[in-house]
Amino acid sequence: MIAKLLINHYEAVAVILSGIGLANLLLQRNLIKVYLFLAAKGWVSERAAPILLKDGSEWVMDVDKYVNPIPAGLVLTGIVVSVSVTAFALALTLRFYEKYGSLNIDSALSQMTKEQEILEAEAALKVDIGDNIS
Amino acid sequence: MPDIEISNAEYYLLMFCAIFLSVSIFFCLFRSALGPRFTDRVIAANMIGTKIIALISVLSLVIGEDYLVDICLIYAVISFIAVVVLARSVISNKNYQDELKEIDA
Amino acid sequence: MNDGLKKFLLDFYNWVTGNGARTENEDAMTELPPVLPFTMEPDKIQSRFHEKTLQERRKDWINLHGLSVFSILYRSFSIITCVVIVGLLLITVSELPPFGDENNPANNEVIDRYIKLGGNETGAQNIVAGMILDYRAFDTFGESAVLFTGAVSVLMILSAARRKNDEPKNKLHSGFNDRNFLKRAPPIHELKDDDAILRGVASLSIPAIILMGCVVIINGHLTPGGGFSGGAVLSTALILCANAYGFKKVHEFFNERTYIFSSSSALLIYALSKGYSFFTGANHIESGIPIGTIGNIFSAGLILPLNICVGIIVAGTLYGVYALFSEGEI
Amino acid sequence: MTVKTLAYNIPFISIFLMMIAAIITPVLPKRHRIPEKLSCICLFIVAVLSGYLIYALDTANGDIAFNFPVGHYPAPWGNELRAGLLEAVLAFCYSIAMLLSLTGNFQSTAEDIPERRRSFYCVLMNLLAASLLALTYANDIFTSYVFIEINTIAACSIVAVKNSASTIRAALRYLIMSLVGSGLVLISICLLYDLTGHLLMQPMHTKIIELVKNGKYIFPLTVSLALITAGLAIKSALYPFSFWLPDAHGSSTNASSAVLSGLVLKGHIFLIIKLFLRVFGLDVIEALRMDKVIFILGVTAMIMGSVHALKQLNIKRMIAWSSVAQVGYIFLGLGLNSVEGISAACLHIIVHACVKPMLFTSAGGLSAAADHLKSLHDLLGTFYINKWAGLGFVAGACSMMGIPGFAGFASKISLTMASFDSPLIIWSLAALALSSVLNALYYVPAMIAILTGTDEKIHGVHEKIIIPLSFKISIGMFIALNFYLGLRFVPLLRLIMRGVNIFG
Repeated sequence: MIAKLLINHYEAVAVILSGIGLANLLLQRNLIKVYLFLAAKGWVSERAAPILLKDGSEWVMDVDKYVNPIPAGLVLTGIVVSVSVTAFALALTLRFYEKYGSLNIDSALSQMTKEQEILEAEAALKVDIGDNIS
Repeated sequence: MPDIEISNAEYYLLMFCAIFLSVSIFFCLFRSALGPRFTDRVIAANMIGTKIIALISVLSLVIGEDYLVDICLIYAVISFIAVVVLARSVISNKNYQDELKEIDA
Repeated sequence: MNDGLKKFLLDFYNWVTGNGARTENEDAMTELPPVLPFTMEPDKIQSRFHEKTLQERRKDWINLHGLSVFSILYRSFSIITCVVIVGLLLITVSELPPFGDENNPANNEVIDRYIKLGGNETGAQNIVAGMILDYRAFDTFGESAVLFTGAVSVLMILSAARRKNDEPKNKLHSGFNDRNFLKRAPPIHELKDDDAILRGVASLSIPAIILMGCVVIINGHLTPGGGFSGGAVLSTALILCANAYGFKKVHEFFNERTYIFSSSSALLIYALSKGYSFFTGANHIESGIPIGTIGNIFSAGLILPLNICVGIIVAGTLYGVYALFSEGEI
Repeated sequence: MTVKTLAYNIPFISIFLMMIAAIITPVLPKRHRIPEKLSCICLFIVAVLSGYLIYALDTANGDIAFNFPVGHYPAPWGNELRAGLLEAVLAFCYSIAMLLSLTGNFQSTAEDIPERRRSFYCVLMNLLAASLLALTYANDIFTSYVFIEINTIAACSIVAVKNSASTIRAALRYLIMSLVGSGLVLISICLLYDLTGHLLMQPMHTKIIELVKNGKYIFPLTVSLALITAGLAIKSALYPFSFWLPDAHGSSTNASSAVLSGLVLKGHIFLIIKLFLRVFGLDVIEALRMDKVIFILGVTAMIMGSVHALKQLNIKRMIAWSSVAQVGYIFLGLGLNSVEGISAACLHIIVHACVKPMLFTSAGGLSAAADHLKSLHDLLGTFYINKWAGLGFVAGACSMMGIPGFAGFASKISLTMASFDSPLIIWSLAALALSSVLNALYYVPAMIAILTGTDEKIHGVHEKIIIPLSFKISIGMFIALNFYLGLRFVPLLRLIMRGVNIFG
């Protein structure tokens, strides 16, 4: 198996890198770091298809002279997709930071529970006052 | 592009250069990650960019493809702008902190 | 209920529960605030002195330890998941067809045609450009749409956010959500120092960068490159301009209106021309778009105008995202 | 060509129409709610066209489905769309449901979203519709991936559009989860391409059959099937991966909740169906034992979704958790791995796409009647304030419980009928029964809550709220659709079954 892995070492490296990306996505509590690794992952997992593009300038239309162009197109699409996803995610993070004052989901979580308590208390207060007045 | 014939000795020289550049990129990476001051990081990042440009040029000689030189040009532009933007944002942040201190004082 | 009353009630509630603003001589205050009948029912007060029920203990325990236990569980679970996935994928990769082999399933009749007939059928010297903008143009159209979606989302989330009157007014809880923790640095264009070196470099290099971007876009069907890469280069010119001369300078010729207008119309031209080509192709009608000779600038049918459109969209979008992040507006 | 020219072009035209609507919306004037009207008109045109497509395919000789090459090049080289009865029915249902949920929430959208954002919101809605249609018709696995990404970004941003802290958080969680999902899908697409050398579905299918027959690359095939199913399952909120859903659907604005819960989940589920039937084929799925996994997950989702919904007090979160349970029904039908099972699953997709937007719309109407409070305790007696919303909620709840005559009954009975031929009959019947009881356990109290009111609420001693005409029309149409599906589902099921038979 190791020998086979060595033959496919491009894919193996790509897979390991994407695994690291995935682990970071799940583990990192800091959102910015999450996105950095995510961008890397999107790009790397595309590499799982072998590419080495050679666009010769001669008009030779022979299969042997060129390498598969489809993965190149897929990589291009993947890069564009990951650019726009990353931009969107960063925008959301910026708003998240403005709302919660932190990039850490955990502390935001406790913040959230406090906020919910306040909301519930306020709602209860409103109901109580309403009952009392009527 | 007229194919540039490279001899064996030149090939080994170029490969040595490539390996040397890759190793030194790693050192720069460490510096940019560890760097105690902000300037260390920025200079390290800039150096990584420069070395990558050199690496790509070496690669274009080894493979014999001239379009890689275009990539060098674009890479140079992007690394320059990256450094400018980093420096700008830090300066503006520093000015802001100074203003805050003035207000406090 | 109007805002004033809401604020009053909230302050009142905070005062009652002790979370409100403290008075200066708090220690001197001996008298307890009166317990209001409707905020704390008598039986509830009594229940405080009872032994804690099981449910209450559980709740307390969760309040104390819940987060850390959750995070430990979550961490171990995600590490296990990732290791399992990576292991599976490694085994998979070892069984994949060997890298770089000519007899791989991927080297089949599809690639054959792309490479053998691609030049004559699309007129593009660059096979990749021919493939993504002619054979599989629908994917690329979708890809531009992804970029457009991303740009619209970022614009929607960031640009409108700083305006105070945008917040919905009739929502009960909107007051709570407006906590603005972020102390933003001032926008870059307000910098006082005026950087002579940077301006000199910028005035020299911006025309060169723009030229380079245009070359990459226009030669997209001949050499590696094309709309996406050329657009990225053009956007760096804009970003450099904004950094050297300030955003106000860029604002004079490129603001949100021009951005929306240019990218919408470029995408519209793209969609309509490609739609025409799709439509005629599917219905077996002659489209009448000349292919030209391979290797000329004016060749490859629609690929050149499509590359220009894509370049405009990408340049605008990348600059727009940068400006939104650093300025809050384009 | 056996179909008429217009019908032949409909799949392409409908995707393109929504795209162009999305592209020109930002430059349109924002006043008089022109962007929203444009979306509604385009959706209506798409609905009419899809209806015509159903008619054309239904009356054509024999069971036909056709391929539409997008561009000048035939199958393995260019992109392709493929349309059959099933796709046409789904496209019709999507466009109708989206149209009704947009018109029904016309007012609440205006209240929740400032005018400046509304035009962008319409762009995203149009893109969402286009991507759903493209996911329905696409015959190319990479095109599907591109449109999945459009779908993800648009869906996350219509959650975040309300710009409150909770929606931002929900959108972030949603985004992270769906990015994991699309990462898995992408890896799996790369693997599949490496193994088969094709991106189009039919050539891929022949290649996969060949590989399985020769016993080559079985393990990579299994892994890629598992990964792509897992990725799409995360995006379609199958139970263990569904914890992002209640936040995202419960806190966003009503129109977003309705569209997300009713349609966006279904787009990904339909892609799984397409993958199973068209790319891998039922035999391969059975040989790789994927159907059992799907069945077990479906049953778990049916029960756990309801159990979670039982705990909720917030009405929108309750409905959102109920979506998780309903997704479980669809996966149960898929796990039966037969034509009947998949037809029943498709019927349930349609039923749920018609009922869930109605529930969200009317829940929004009810909570607007209770001063925008959403807890069940606050909704006491709101039926008498906004009778249209109340009626809609009652009809939707009855449908979800599977009371005969309502839409939910149709899909439940067809799932039951489908499971008779399956070896898993006992399990599936038990799960259906248990889940129905659980559904009733939380929908009945909610109905009781909105129907029991204090005297002043019943006798109208409260401030009158004006129910806009669009809301009435939308709820009325939804209720009519509901009854139509519940009473006359047999021809529809037959149509779907014909569609599934020619789907592969």
